[in-house]
Amino acid sequence: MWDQILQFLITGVTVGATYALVALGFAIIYNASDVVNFAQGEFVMIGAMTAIALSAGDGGLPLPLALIGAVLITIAVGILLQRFAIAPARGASVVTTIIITIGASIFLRGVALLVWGKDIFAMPHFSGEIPLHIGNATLLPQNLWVMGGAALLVMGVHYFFNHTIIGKAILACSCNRTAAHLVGINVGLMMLVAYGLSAFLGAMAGILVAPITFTSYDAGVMLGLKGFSAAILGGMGNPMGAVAGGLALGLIESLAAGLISSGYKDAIGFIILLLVLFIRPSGMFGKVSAERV
Amino acid sequence: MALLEVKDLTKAFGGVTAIADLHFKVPENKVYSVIGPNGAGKTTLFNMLSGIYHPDEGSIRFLDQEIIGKEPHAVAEMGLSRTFQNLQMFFNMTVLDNVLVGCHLRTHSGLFSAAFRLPSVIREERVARQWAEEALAFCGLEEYSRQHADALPYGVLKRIEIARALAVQPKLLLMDEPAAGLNDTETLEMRSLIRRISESGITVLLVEHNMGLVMQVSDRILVLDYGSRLAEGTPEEIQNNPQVIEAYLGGEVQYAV
Amino acid sequence: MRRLAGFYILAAGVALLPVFFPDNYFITVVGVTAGIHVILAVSLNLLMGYAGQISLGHAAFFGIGAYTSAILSARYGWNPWLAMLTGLLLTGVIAYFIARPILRLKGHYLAMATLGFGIIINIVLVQNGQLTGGPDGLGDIPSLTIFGWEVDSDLHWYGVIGVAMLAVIWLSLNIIDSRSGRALRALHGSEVAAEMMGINTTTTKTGVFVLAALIASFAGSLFSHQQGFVSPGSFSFFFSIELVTMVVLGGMASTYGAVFGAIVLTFLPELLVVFEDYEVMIFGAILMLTMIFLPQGIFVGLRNLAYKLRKKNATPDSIAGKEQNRGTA
Amino acid sequence: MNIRKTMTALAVSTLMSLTAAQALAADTIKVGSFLAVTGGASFLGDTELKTLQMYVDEVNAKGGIDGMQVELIHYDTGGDSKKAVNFAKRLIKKDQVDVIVGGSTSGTSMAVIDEVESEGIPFISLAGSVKIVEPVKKWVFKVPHTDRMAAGKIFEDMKKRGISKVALISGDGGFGKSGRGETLALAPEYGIEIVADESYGAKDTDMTAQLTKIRDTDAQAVLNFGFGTGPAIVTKNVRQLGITIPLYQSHGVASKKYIELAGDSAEGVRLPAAALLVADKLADADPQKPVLVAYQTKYEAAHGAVSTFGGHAFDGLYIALEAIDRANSTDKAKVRDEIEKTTNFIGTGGIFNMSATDHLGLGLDAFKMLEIKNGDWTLVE
Amino acid sequence: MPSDTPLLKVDELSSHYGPIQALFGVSLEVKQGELVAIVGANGAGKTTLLHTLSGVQKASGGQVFLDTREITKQKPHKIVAAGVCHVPEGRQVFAPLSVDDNLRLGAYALRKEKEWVEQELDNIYTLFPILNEKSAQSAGTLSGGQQQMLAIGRALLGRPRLLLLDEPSMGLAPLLVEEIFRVIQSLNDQGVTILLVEQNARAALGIANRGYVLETGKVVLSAGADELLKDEAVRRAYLGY
Repeated sequence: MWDQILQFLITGVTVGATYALVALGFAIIYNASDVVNFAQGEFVMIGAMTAIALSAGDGGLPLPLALIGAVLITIAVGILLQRFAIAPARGASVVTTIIITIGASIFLRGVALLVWGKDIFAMPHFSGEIPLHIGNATLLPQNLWVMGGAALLVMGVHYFFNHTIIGKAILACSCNRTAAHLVGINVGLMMLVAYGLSAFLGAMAGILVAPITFTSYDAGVMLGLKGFSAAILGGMGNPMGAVAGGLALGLIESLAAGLISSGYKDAIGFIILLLVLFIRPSGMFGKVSAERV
Repeated sequence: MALLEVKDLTKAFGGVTAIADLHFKVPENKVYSVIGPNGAGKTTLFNMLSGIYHPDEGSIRFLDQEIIGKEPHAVAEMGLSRTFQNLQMFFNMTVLDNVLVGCHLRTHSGLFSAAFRLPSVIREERVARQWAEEALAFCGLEEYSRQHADALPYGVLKRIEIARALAVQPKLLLMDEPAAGLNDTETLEMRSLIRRISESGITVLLVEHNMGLVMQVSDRILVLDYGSRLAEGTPEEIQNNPQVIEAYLGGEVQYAV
Repeated sequence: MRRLAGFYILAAGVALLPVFFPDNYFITVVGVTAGIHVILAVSLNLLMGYAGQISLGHAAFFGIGAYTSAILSARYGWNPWLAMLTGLLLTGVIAYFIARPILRLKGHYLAMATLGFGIIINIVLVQNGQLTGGPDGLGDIPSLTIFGWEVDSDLHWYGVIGVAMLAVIWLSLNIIDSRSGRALRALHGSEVAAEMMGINTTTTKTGVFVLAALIASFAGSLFSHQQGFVSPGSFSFFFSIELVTMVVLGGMASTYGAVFGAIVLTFLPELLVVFEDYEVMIFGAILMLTMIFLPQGIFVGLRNLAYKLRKKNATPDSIAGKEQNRGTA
Repeated sequence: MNIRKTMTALAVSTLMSLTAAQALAADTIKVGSFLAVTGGASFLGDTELKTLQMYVDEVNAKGGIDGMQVELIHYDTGGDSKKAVNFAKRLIKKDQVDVIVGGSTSGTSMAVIDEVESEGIPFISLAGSVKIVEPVKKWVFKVPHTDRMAAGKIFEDMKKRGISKVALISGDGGFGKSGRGETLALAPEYGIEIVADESYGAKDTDMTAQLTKIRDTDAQAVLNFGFGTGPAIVTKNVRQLGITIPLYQSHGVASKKYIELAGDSAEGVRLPAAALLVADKLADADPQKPVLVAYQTKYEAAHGAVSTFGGHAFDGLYIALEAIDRANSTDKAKVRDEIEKTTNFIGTGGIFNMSATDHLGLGLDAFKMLEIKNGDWTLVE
Repeated sequence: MPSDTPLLKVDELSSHYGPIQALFGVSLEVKQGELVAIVGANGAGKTTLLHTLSGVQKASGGQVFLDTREITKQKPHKIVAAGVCHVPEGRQVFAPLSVDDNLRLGAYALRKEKEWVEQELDNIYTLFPILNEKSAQSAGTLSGGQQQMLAIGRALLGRPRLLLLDEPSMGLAPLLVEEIFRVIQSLNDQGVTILLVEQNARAALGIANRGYVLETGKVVLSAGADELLKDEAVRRAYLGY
């Protein structure tokens, strides 16, 4: 029984780490620009797909180079998205921006479909596939890559926002745009940085999990949805809350699949999410905002 | 008789006291003004009177009934209406529709009868429209009735908010800075409008920065400073109260009037 | 009669099209789908466009109606009308109970909660195979019979859906231009001000949520009996998002905008089929570009533009859309 | 499709959209198709469409059927049954096709049955579920092996290996659910006990939770019904968890892609599949061999590794075209009758013998039991 | 001491807030080293004027010159980099960030000049010892007066040639108002050119060289501070006699 639970926890943390990275991407963009970027899942897909495409075949790049290339391309996509789809629509209503980002996600999926077709692709594991044992529970080296990579990235993001002037400048934009302008921060540039950072996290998530989960042109849809759920669960606008939300969602799903019903595990995840929202309308760690009249 | 009676009212936001131990009475059929420097807690007070915020302590009795704990729509139903410092127009509607919303409590047709547009609905619409047009006429807004709210000048919007609040047929009307942002002519119009409202038998509770207006229309004035009562009295008393002058015009009293 | 002028033009169009094209695929087949989409979009627009409560789970109510009709009439041999009525009841009850907690949420949290609700319902449809037929769906759903006349051809269905659609549009136009409709729009414009006018925003929101759900359920039942087959894929969250897109693309807070959006988004994929692999990309691009350049939606955006051209200085950009022809009844 | 063709098609469809029925071209045979070319089941629809296009071109290059050219009209359903119904109507009413070969998924196939039955048009489905032809519907046929046959074939093999306790895990999609249903229904007949019944979502990325539960049962084998990435992840997770009992997959993974994705973990996995996958390993005397090798060669020259799904499209197309040939007409009733009379048709899926009571015409022997060894299919004797 | 060269010259500036015109051709000048006050009642357009000067709000007509360089259409961060630093109405500190971070963000445009920033930071901490004491706390926890000091300090770290101050006394206790005004005065004495917008006309004109009276988006009066203080028009605008 405890072995089982340990296994569920390992699974939950791995899946949750992926969700956490996607959720973190959501939170960063939301914080910086009040936009929920429904194309966040597509960053994950593009990261994984370009990494595979760049490394594939005889003329392909060595894996590390391919990964760097993939990350750079994804960041470029994120920046282009901000520049040409989000920035022109500044001031639009919540629903309008939702539809724009949904349109962007469909568009990116369509492009991926044209470029890579409908095939499912696999990526080699970074360091072999020999399972490691913890008691009766097992995990793959790649699970450690996912967990460790996610942990490093989260810490990196934390450092970026707490200890660098650019990171603080983005935070300043998100808490008071006018004041940010007034202290001389180039707010437009900061938006690009935020989208680039978010795309970077998406690409990293895609690259880390692709060896385990495979990838295809439509792999971003479900991850985007789960990441959004996680960000909401943790409380939109609180990056570390989003990370916690991601881990929580991964664990809930894994434990629900193992202990209750695998068919209803997603439903259970969403029911818990709804219950959390009913009790705390702004998520687990979200700020309760007082409405000004 | 006091229409509204506030006792021991206290409200703090995250440790900062916005209103402290406040008490006052608003007599019926009078214009009662609340003044005070920016940040003195006037809007917070209004929000508590209208049920939007709940105070930490104290009581608010309107028509001898406790307001605290009631939701704003229930407070409105008791006969209290208000306007807002930052316009709260329904910008997605025409002027007439805005004021028609004010007739909500005086009409009764439900979703079902409205969906099928039963004769009773058509009749009620006609009557409500008449009321709304009366309220618009009262505020001198007949010409704007068909226009969309988002296309109108600020001063007009301010008056539409008043017409909308009047359509509720309130016993007490709270006006939150009706003259803010108005030019001289508009302020004059506002003054006469407030007088007309008062003459029509509605008690007015006014928050305003424009002292000229306040002094001219008020029967009594309450001065707030840091959420507490600084002074209360007739306009003359207030104008000559040294504490008020200092609170208002700043520390250097050598220019005192 | 100016109030309903647009409606009469629309009704005439709906009535005349099959006279000229009695057996045209785009009229009697896609037209029927478009009609159902119009009903759904108009109902969602009441909730989203007018009352300002975003819902990414509207397909769930469509599905509850469709499946109740399907299960009761196909599996248990109920009269389709009775099945439809039961579907409405069930939807009403569910909508009523989730409305209060869900509508306390705002913005993206509300979007997430409705989306989650939609997904939960979809999972239930997929997992309860004995009852719902699971992901492969449920077939042999009987058609509707109206006073002994069986609705058994595309043209007949065109008539039935056309009438239902017009009825829903009519109801929506009536509601919007009434005390209740103004209450809806008011709470969108400013919730505090609406409260101060004596509108109980909580019950008003609940009311419109339930109403929108009921109309969606009605559309679901019609869909179910018209198709003769239902499967969970037709009620997925993708479809919910498609519905939101219809409302937004046409123009929020305009019944005609919703009608327009539904029709465009039903026909667009039919026309994009020829682009094959490019279809997905083109669709995404159209969606994005429309919202960037006409953030108020195509219908409302173009109408406002037309206003502007007609009288130079009137009607600057509106915050929400505007419904024209709001004259006296 | 090249640009010019696309532009023409667009122009035509816009122009024709509001005019009444298109003029009938008497000298063409119109084959209609609706396939899940995009979406979750695209790996079915994609290869099916490529096969149909390839062979329609070939038939036309050889002079057509009875001098008539064959025209293929196809639509992408994305796996959505709602779209399938409308496209079926579009094929029948607007395009006025003579026969429909399509329906990649069971859901989309089931959805159009009402329509084809009431309109009276021969429809050959390319989907798996046995419910499509059972009970027999007048106008509906299908060519792929059923999930019931797959379950039967697997149970046969299990019995030979002395396995009686099986842990089932299946995908949440139509294929997995339907396979699960047939497995559960058929197990008692073979004296097999299902000791676990787990499932996973189509886009799930990790099934270790479900498999951990399975590991702690006394199952002697794991059976997975599903398609897409799911089965490959299941295969990898099984190995990761150190589960050593045999793993069976369904015919849903019958493409090289599965081996490629699952890699070494796929070693020893067994699955029932059409002979197409092992065409080169068949005995030369096998009547199917020439057909299979020809299809494989042609397909792989153009598009890469074959899967059995494309083969179903081949079978469906030729059964339809041969029936039209035999009927000497495109009269729908006559074509239907001829399809029903299909005997000894050697296809990629097996040798078809249809009848008034059997609109599939394949027996269990049409399935081969395969095992993956050294990254390739091998026949289990 | 004030010199004769205008550091800031505003010429016929107009601005719209949505459909509402807020400024109607405002013209004014601030000379090098001057402390100029703009007084006027609520809603007169004072804040809009400052926002338009610092580029946050778009001008719909007219021109703004810093020295002789036109800055009317410049992006806000360029204007800040040119030396116009703005202390906004209501402080608008970055509430979740620490006091120290807030100050450092004030030097965002000068972040490369590390030494200067550290030195200026020390100066600010000496000027406002309370900020030093609370440097690690989040700005949102400060009292109103401390936030005002923070906002001024933040603007000073932008190395202002022209400091725009918007209602520094708003919501502050009289003692604090006095202190803030003392600080403003001493900044000006140290040579910082200041444009001060205030509702508290007495305090503002008490320390200013010159003043402008703004009413409904127009300059209605401009004169030396002492004259304005005695002018009936000013008093009427505020007290309504």
